[in-house]
Amino acid sequence: MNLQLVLEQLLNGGQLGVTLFLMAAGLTLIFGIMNLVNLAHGSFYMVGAYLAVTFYRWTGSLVLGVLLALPATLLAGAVVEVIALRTLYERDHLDQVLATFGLILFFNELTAIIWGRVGLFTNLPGWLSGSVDFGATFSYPLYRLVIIVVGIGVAGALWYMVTRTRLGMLVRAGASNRTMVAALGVNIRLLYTLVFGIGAALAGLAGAMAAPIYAVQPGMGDPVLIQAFVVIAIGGIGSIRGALAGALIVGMVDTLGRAFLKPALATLISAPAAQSAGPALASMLVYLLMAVVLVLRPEGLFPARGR
Amino acid sequence: MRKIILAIAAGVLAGALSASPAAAAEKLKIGFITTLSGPTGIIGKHMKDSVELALEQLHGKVGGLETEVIFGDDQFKPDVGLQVADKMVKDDKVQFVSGVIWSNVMLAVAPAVTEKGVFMIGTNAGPHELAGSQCNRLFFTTSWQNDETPEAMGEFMQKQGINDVYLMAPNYAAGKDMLAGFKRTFKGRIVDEVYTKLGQQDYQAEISQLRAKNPKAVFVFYPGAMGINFIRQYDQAGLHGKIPLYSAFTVDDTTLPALGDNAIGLWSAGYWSSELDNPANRKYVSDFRKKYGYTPSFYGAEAYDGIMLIDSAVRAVKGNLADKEGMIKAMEKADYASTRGHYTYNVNHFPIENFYLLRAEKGPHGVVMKVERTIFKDHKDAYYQECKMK
Amino acid sequence: MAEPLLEVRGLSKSFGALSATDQVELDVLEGETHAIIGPNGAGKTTLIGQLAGDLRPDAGRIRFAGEDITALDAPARSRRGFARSFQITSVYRDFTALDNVALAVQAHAGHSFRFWRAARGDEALRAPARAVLEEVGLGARAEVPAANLAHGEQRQLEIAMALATKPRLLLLDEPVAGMGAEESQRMVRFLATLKGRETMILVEHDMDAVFTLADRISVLVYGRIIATGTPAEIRANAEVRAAYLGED
Amino acid sequence: MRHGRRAIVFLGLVLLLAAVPPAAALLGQPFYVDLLRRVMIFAIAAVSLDLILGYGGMVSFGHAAYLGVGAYAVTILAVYGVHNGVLQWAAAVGASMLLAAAIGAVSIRTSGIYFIMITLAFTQMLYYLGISLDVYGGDNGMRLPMRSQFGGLIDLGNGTEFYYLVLGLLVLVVLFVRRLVDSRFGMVIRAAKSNEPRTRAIGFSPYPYRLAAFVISGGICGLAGALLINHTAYLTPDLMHWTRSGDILFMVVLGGMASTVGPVLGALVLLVLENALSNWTEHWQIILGPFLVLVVLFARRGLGGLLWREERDG
Repeated sequence: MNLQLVLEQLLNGGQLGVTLFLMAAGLTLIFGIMNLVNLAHGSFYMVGAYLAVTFYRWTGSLVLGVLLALPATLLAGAVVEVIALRTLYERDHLDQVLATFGLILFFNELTAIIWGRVGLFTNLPGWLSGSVDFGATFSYPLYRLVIIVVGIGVAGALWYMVTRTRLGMLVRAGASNRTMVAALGVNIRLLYTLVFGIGAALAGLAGAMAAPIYAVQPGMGDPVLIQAFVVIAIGGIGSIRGALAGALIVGMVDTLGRAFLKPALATLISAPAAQSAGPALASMLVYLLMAVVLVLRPEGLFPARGR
Repeated sequence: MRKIILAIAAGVLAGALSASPAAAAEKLKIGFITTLSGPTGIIGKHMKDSVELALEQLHGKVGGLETEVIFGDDQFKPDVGLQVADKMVKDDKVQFVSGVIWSNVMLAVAPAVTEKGVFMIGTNAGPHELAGSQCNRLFFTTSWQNDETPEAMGEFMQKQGINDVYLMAPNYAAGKDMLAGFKRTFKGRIVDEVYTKLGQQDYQAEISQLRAKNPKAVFVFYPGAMGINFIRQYDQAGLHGKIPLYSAFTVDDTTLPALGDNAIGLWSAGYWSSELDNPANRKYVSDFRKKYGYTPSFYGAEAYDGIMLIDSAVRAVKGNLADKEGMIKAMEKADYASTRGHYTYNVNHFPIENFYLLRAEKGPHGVVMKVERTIFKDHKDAYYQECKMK
Repeated sequence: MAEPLLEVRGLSKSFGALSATDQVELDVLEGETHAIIGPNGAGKTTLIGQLAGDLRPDAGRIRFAGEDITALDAPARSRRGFARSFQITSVYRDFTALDNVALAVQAHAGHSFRFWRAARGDEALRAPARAVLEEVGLGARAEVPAANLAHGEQRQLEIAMALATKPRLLLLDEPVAGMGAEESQRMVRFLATLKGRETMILVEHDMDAVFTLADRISVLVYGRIIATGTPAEIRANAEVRAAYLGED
Repeated sequence: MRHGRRAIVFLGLVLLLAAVPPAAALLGQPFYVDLLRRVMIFAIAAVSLDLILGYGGMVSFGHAAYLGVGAYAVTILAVYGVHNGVLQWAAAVGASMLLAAAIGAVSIRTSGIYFIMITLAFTQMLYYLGISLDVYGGDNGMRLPMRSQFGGLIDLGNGTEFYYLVLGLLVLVVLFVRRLVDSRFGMVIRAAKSNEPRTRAIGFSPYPYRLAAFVISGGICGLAGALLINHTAYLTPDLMHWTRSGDILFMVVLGGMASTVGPVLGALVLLVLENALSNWTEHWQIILGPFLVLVVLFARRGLGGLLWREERDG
């Protein structure tokens, strides 16, 4: 095992981490403020990806495609919030889980009807498609570096928004005391719709950036959703800081597990046994991690305060 | 609102339970099972379109009989496939069940159909159990046994004297079968054998490992969307053109539209190509393109052949559907115009057929799989001796 | 002087920088009615939480009937004779009044890993429950779902549930809170009938109720007990007057 | 007679289900025997979930795990030549209870959304374990070598006999769960759901009771798993897919929580609806999805709430 490979895998883990963070941030904001468990969050990832591809094809520019997909996903999120989810805030988690489970089925089928079941594929524009060389033997895909940079940028912007702006103040206040925010004369419904839209747009951004490297297909949001839930459960539901920490932990554990678990096991047990146990264990690893975290800290690593 | 929901639910329930199509007299009924919903639904679409094309060419009469084809969606789940097959056999009283993409679905469906005395005409999945220990007189397939395609690829790479090959496949039984088939004919050095999560989207971590090992060639089995993701990421990592990529069931006409130019120059193996030159295939491919506006895949060709095989059997017994022995005898002759050209059936009702080396190239109809050369002539699968039929 | 039934020493609990209870010292004697009063934010809720076993103290210890119970949780304390009412009425709203009390009886009638016999037909639970309901004056309301009882009746039901566990110490958290004048007088009269028979800790805002019922009063200000004494002593205490005058 | 109408609905339902095989034979539609047998098997799973969900307030988003373990237990024994049904089914129930004890011991310490997530996580782990168990088919799954044998007493290969066995077990399970929730034990878990601080204050530690309920529920669901594998005769890790847990959850809510009979109704409506819709259009999920949302939004007490609404407590 060489250092260069470890470094490359750490970058891979970081890239998965920021993607998961974009998903988890919206999920955890929506939970923290509106107390809503939104299984349909993965659908916005999917919608963002589809819209980015569609706009990319219209405009011929990937950047423009992604930038147009953001407000469009925000709008889609706002519409879903107003039509279906608004009435769910006061319901228990069970109702929310079921209703949003229904929405997943709806969105998956809707995209299948609009765009067909075949995956949509796009190519990266030339200037993004190469890889960056670090020294003679180490190179890394440029686009993945871009994803990491954008992800870090968005995390920073989100931090600034939550801690430094009026909207962020309302968001933080809303998370700990809803009636107080209402008492401030803020239009709470509008605030909720806005926060939901932003959460959806973050998921949409993750999907839009994933669009050129993965297959854009109905149901593509489901595995990401489950992982994002693992992230926020580990980080502490309702906490942005927890979402960031959880996303990086899950990104690293999953990537490094897939890369190094089998060779590591092979030094302990026989190679054929490692051959079969390695991949199985690697796919179970993040769930195992979550179970252990919740046993030791039932509210996650960074529990949100004030609730 | 409550009342409306209740009324709708009650209505649907009543409708579902009372819908009972009257049993038909001498009418041919074929149940066709494939995957129509979910991400892999595209393969089902290729098959369904091909079946409908075949029916159109036969003017709605398979074997000269009034024909009804009932399509069933297995949702890529064996238990759902079994349920659908049960319904076709017991409720719709079909004489033939056909289709089935996935080996796991096939292993559930085929025995349940044949034990009821109904024909099972597989048109894709060829798990080794059905070729060997669990072979059945009422089971025929128009495709192949799973291992044969990777065997062909392994044979070719062996002959080329390629060494230091890196193997990858999803971590499930078909993935392991494929690599096992490959290793049956390929005897060179294997650098590593890596299994990834089924349905995985991101292969960057595995590609990093692969690059670090610096193999001379890569062989993968990634069907459907997995393959599209893998190949594009392979390309983005800058490995396309540096380390040659060989595959089985990964680059085909269902994934080529998505892969586009990324696929050009990739090697694959298969029993069929839209470029295969024989009269039946020319007719099938051109009619298909005319009707649906896209290039058919081997999934479609198999399904089309399935209907044509049934047609030949029913014709041979002059529409007497009770004459099952007669139909078995007829099908064993494979006396119809197959899109792959003429072939024969082995004792286990799996085809003895050619396998070709295919290469993705750009042509007038977009990127298609060109036939480079024949790897196996009249190839038999590795399991037929285990088949103790009768 | 005999050993007190409840002995609290150096009990402290803080939330972040805020010290909710600070070195609380409290003795409750067998049979007495001991009131705890204090202005809002004095830490009464935190103190009750620590006494009942819902909150773990940062420091200090609690002895009950000669046993150190600091580490015990609420159910364990209940089994040793603690019973409580909540500041905000807490009953099983979907169950009838009788079901509510029968559950309290059941909790002290051995383990409940009994899977077969219908609990609602079990006279061993129902009879004592009915007796307690009669005692608190809810006999006629036994089959009414708790959610349909008037607010005052629900508070009575809570006390009935507490009594049904045959407690050695009753923790009453603002039993007349939110009641009209008439209801509240009825409740005070009822509590007076328990006086002497039950040992009670009464946390209350209503000074009339406190001075009517209490044998002794402790005053909690900023998390500390600043005075303990008979009602007369407390009335006369300058420090207490200052604390409350600041409030008024 | 508090539960009068519910009892009548249940009796009607049982009579209706009992009449299905002769009616299907008469109409020449034997498929409905299969469909309704599947419905009843899922109804058993849904009733078992109702015990902890409806009565115990534990939102398990991983109930499919026990369905899977029950099925795996039967199949694994069959692979090694043990076909005795009593033994197989006992193993299915036992293994499910053991697993439920392990999962429950950890999960019940958490609450709310964390409970939902941790039960989901455990089931995901089992799902991936199932996929990597090559010996038992891995992701491909495998055929059950032979249906459970009951020494000539009942032949599960005979659709009708198997059907009535499942019906009998369903009735037993419903009666058992009813009995259970009205017992002292049942009162404790219901009390803990209704008002946990109050329950602790009167002296109950809810944890062991909840755990016991969780284990019993897992055991019943394991039985459903044993039945399901005999029904499909095909083992697949898909039995433990998270959407399957969602389906069972929805059956309970659709039929009406904490009503024992409701989940039976929920299983019937959901599975029959699914069957009818998928026969009608390949895009059936676009109808089923909004249907789920509407039920949650507007029929909170489920179908049961509509049928015996006036009898709710309070």
